[in-house]
Amino acid sequence: MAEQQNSTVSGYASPAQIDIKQKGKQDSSKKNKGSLLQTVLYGSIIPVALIVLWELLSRAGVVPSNQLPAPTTILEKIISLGQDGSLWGHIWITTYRVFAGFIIGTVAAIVLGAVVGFYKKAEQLFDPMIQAFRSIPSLAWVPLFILWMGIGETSKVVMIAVGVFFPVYLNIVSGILGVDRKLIEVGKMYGLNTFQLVKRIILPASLPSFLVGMRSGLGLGWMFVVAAELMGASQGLGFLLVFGQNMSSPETILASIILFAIIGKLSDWVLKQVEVRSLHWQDRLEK
Amino acid sequence: MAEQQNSTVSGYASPAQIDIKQKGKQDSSKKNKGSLLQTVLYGSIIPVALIVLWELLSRAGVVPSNQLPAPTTILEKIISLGQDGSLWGHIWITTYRVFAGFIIGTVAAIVLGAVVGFYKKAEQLFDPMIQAFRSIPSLAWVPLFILWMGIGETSKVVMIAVGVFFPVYLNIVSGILGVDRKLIEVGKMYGLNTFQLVKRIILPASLPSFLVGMRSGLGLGWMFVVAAELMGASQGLGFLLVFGQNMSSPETILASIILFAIIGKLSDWVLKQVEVRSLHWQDRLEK
Amino acid sequence: SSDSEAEGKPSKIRLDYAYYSPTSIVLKEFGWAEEAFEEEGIEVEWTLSQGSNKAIEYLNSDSVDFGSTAGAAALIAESNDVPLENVYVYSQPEWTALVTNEGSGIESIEDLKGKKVAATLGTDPYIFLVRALDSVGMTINDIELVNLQHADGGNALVNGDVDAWAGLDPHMAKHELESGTELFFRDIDLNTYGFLNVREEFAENNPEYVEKVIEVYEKARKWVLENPDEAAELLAEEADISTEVANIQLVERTILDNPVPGDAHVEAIKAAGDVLQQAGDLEEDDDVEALTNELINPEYAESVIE
Amino acid sequence: MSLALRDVSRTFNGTTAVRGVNLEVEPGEIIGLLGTSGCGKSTLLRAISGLDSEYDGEIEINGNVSRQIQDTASFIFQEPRLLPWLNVLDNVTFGLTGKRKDKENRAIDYLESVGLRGKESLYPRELSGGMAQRVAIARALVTSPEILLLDEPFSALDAFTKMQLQDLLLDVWKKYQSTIVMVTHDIDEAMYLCDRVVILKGQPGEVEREIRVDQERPRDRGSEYLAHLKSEILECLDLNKK
Amino acid sequence: MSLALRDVSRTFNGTTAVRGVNLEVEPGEIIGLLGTSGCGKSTLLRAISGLDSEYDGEIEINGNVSRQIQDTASFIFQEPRLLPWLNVLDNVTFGLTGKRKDKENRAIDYLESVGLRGKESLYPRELSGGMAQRVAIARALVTSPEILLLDEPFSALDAFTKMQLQDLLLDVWKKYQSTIVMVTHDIDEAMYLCDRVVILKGQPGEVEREIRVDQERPRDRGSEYLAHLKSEILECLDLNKK
Ligand SMILES: Nc1ncnc2c1ncn2[C@@H]1O[C@H](COP(=O)(O)OP(=O)(O)OP(=O)(O)O)[C@@H](O)[C@H]1O
Ligand SMILES: Nc1ncnc2c1ncn2[C@@H]1O[C@H](COP(=O)(O)OP(=O)(O)OP(=O)(O)O)[C@@H](O)[C@H]1O
Ligand SMILES: [Mg+2]
Ligand SMILES: [Mg+2]
Repeated sequence: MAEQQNSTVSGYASPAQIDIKQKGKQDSSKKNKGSLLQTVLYGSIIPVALIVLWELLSRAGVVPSNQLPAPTTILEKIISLGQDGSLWGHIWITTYRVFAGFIIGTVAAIVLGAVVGFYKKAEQLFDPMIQAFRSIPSLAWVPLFILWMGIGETSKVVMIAVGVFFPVYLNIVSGILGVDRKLIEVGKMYGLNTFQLVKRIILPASLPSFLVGMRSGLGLGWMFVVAAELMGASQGLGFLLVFGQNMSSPETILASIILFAIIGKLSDWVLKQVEVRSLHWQDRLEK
Repeated sequence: MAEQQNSTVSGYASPAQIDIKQKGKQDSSKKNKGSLLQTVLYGSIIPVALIVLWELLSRAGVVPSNQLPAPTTILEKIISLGQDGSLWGHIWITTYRVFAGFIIGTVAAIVLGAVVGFYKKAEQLFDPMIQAFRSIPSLAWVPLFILWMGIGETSKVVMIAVGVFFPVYLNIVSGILGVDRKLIEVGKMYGLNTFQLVKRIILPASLPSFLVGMRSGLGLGWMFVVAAELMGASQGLGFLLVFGQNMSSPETILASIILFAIIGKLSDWVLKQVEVRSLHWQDRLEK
Repeated sequence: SSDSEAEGKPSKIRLDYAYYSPTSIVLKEFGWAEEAFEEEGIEVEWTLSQGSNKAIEYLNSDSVDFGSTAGAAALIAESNDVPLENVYVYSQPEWTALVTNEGSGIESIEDLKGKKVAATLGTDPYIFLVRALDSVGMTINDIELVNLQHADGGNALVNGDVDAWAGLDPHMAKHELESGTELFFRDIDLNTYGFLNVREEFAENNPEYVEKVIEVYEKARKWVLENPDEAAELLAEEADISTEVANIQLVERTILDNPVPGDAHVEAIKAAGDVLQQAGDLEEDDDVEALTNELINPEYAESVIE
Repeated sequence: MSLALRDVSRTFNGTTAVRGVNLEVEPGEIIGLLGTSGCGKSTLLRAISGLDSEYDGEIEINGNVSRQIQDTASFIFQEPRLLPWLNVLDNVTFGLTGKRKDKENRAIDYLESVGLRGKESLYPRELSGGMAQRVAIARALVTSPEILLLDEPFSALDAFTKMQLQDLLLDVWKKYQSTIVMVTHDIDEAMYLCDRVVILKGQPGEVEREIRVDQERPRDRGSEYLAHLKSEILECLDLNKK
Repeated sequence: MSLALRDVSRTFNGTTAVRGVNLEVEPGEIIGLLGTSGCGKSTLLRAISGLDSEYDGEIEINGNVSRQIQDTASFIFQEPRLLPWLNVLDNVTFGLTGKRKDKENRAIDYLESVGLRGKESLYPRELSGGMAQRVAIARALVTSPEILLLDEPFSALDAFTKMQLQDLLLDVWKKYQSTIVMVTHDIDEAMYLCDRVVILKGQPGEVEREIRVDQERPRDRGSEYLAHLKSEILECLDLNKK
């Protein structure tokens, strides 16, 4: 009997079957390409509409150009920055700082978050202080960081890491607390030690929360760039922004804002792809 | 037969039974009080140790007092602010702004998050732009907000709302996407319309994620206070911080940092209590 | 807003005050502006400017009618089409100088060659630094500029992160007193004055009220001249700085002699503009002279004061 | 309500789970679905309920072809699917509308019937497997549905409780004349409850046989006739595997 | 491995779920736990496994009293509890250590035995209820445990698959001489598999009776002796309710 059933079953995974599956995959990858284009298109509707409206208002003189220059003016500014070569320097150095800070902040948050999420004692010891630090504004850290770490790259990267740390930490702790007891018990039954339990059950199970934390953290990383680049930078998007403010130059301010938005969006898009890929197992409702 | 079993069952819920239950509750409330004290004690160990160390280092002259004054000096500063009455003004106005901004930001995030989490079209239209805005630093908004809303309370509150919005939004969307399809199907089977579905299934199911978002958002609210109070404030903790920086007064800077930490921690504690209370149903592992 | 009044009488006059403009502090403290406008039923609203760039933001966004800035900042704003006019000079301060640590071996501008110097790009100390370098034939490229906010620059100097600092009061005075830093190069003429600016629209609609504001400013200026110690006391209390610092800042390093915008100011601004243009902070095609002339409008002050 | 499936198939990512199912159900009839694990029984119920609309073929309910959710239908899923943030009572009242007091009274009646009176305030995580299943049963029955879709509703219950609940199901059926489609692995249960038993087989699952149980209710669980039918079904299930 | 429960009770928030259970299990014995829903069967298994350590009384395993997790034990829970982020194959290899290739080969053997060969790369959300349960069974058996705790392992399976898996369980038992404690609601199953059947009753649950099944394995499912025992058990369960 058993054999009979098995043969039915393995017929199910016959080469023909596999072909069908692969075809399915090709289809879906084709579909993905189509939908990527579509996604980009849809996503551009509102921004493009806003920009066109803004341009029109500017040209009609409704929005005074000294306050809010037209998009074309800002674009010119960005192009001129690109032509004198400084644009890439600003973008590169800031991206590098955010990236480095993001890595450091995330790793620190994983370690501390896992410990706090897992051990009651650790939670009681560390969590209250971390929560208190969480509401200190980035600008407040500036003088302290200069005092502790000087004005080199270290202080800038650490500043960004601080920004990244908190949301990642918060989401990890809450993700761990939210892991279904039932799954943890499975791990315990198979004799996993704490480290294995974290790695094989708790992290995957709290992955959705963790990934949101990372995306939130990355956003904060970009925000903390300004504070970071108040510490002795002469390049970078945050520098550009503050410089623009000191120089009362709205084009520069808006150019830096737009660069922040674009690069921030791109970096978030990368994380979102990671999210989509690593959460494919979730039993969620298709929209 | 059935009757027989029912009587066993109802014997189970007899007055005696109820007594036992209530006793159980009293016990646990007593336990709670004990553990609150314990929590506070444990949570104070590290901060107190750090402060003592800092005081000692300051007294020994290792830390330059003109850059990092001793804790006692800062305390004196806070007390003197308290005595001339301005302390309460600073605290009150900032708390009010954060609170108002928090409400506005959270409500906006719930509405937009629910729509985006639920409708694919809405996601495609709005999400990309929101994600792009997410990485614009608070300081960058300052000139634009002054331009659009002047320097009154509106612009300050809205600035804080912007800070609160993003993490709440991100967590809501991801929480909604992570809701188990199985539970949503239950709701659909009982003929719930979309609004009811959101209210009765999706919000409760994504509550853990939502609450982390709120806590993250509140933290960001406190951080955005500085940017908010750069817009023509003459009172508030963020004002105090910037004022201290402009006036080269490290006591004032550190006093404001410590006030941020304390009040931020308190406000977070409130949210954490809400979290504990509203997530008691979670089947999580007791630590 | 205040300009909507058809017959040119504003319902409200919005002034700023700033710790770098002691006159404005005195004016606000004694309530003379309120007094002067009360009988006409005009309200006075005060806004704190935490720096020149803030004052310009407020002016630009129609949040204040009068804003106090450094002269160079006003010029930069003018070049960016911010509709403002300089109508009064609230002080000739020596608020910036080049500072170094005691015993650092830096004694003259030439010694800065290759050294790390902190300054805030685009602000008066930065312009001062560039002009100082220029005066000995050096440029900004001969030093290593570290862009730091004023307060952070001072601390960085004391910590040894930088070798010199283009400082700003009150930070500079405070470090002088507390950390023993030294001002190794000072020149009051390379500072660009303190400008009281008015929004052009306000000036056009309410020229007589511009004059009235100048009148009350004059009253305050005279009071400060007569009572320098009390004024320092007042500033110390308001700005939460020590009396010594306030004294250095206000009594030793501020001249309140020449409130009417004139040739001296035009020259200083032009010189600053040229420097900014060389450093690339003003566009190539900006005509500094024209900008300066557009910016400075002595008529109101002249009619009030003489 | 009448129900008809016409050539219903369902394919997941290129793999067909169930193929060409035809079925006509009279109003008030009780249909049993039997079949090996994974042959598509749950998939069929989901298609009927409207939760899954990506099947091929047609499903007609009361003469209307539709792929919408059927809100006159109630579904007992294969897992209890209780809402973890609601206690037992609130889980049972979940599908009801109306005044709070009324809802609760109805719910308490049904909780009594499934033997869970006194457990109203427990949360799902405090329930045993069988208790959770009974809460799910109460939640589905309390809405007095016109169509009842049951996916192994009594699988986690002991023999005694199971019989009680089978009788409860028949009470509800009698009172509301519901049309019932139930998946079960318990052939005795199918014999005791159903008018017709549909046997699915294979992967993809196809209808192998339909067996009519022609006996008035209440039936005698030990009757000769049922025993005979049972052996027939067993044979059909097993022999086809051989 | 031998196993002994001495006066084990478990109380949740003041409500006693199970009381005063005494049980001695010889190495290699198969014990069946029967009882009404909610009488504490799962609670007992959790106590034995060490997952729950807050019971009163003592549990001795191989002569050691301990409240630790028993890692020589395997537990098939009442729900499948598959890890949703692992596919079928990885779920089965979850408890194994060693080289990847070896683990996979062992896992594939067991997947074959539970009739899921070819489904290795499916994710839990793509499985039917019975398939998920079979994956859980494979995951537990593949570790060749010395103690096996089974909580209604075959409840979601059709009669045919169920019999197959019962035989698989006996194979494993024979090969590794595992000590097995299983909860079941299927009396036939208990008769076919167990050396002793323990009947729990009441709320809080207490041991009502122990019935020894004295027949060599493999047993004949249709034997007179078993039928006789079954009616005895049925009587014990039902009459005690009357
Ligand atoms: N975590 C818990 N908190 C509170 N009560 C619990 C908890 N777990 C179980 N119980 C209670 O203990 C009793 C026994 O539960 P248990 O799960 O052991 O039942 P069972 O015999 O396995 O029943 P079933 O056959 O329905 O699975 C039940 O009344 C249940 O409500
Ligand atoms: N969401 C899905 N994605 C891919 N395959 C699926 C999905 N749902 C079900 N299947 C496949 O469809 C087939 C039938 O599943 P179904 O749940 O209908 O089985 P069933 O007859 O209810 O079995 P059981 O008695 O085990 O519950 C299975 O092979 C299963 O793997
Ligand atoms: Mg099924
Ligand atoms: Mg159980």
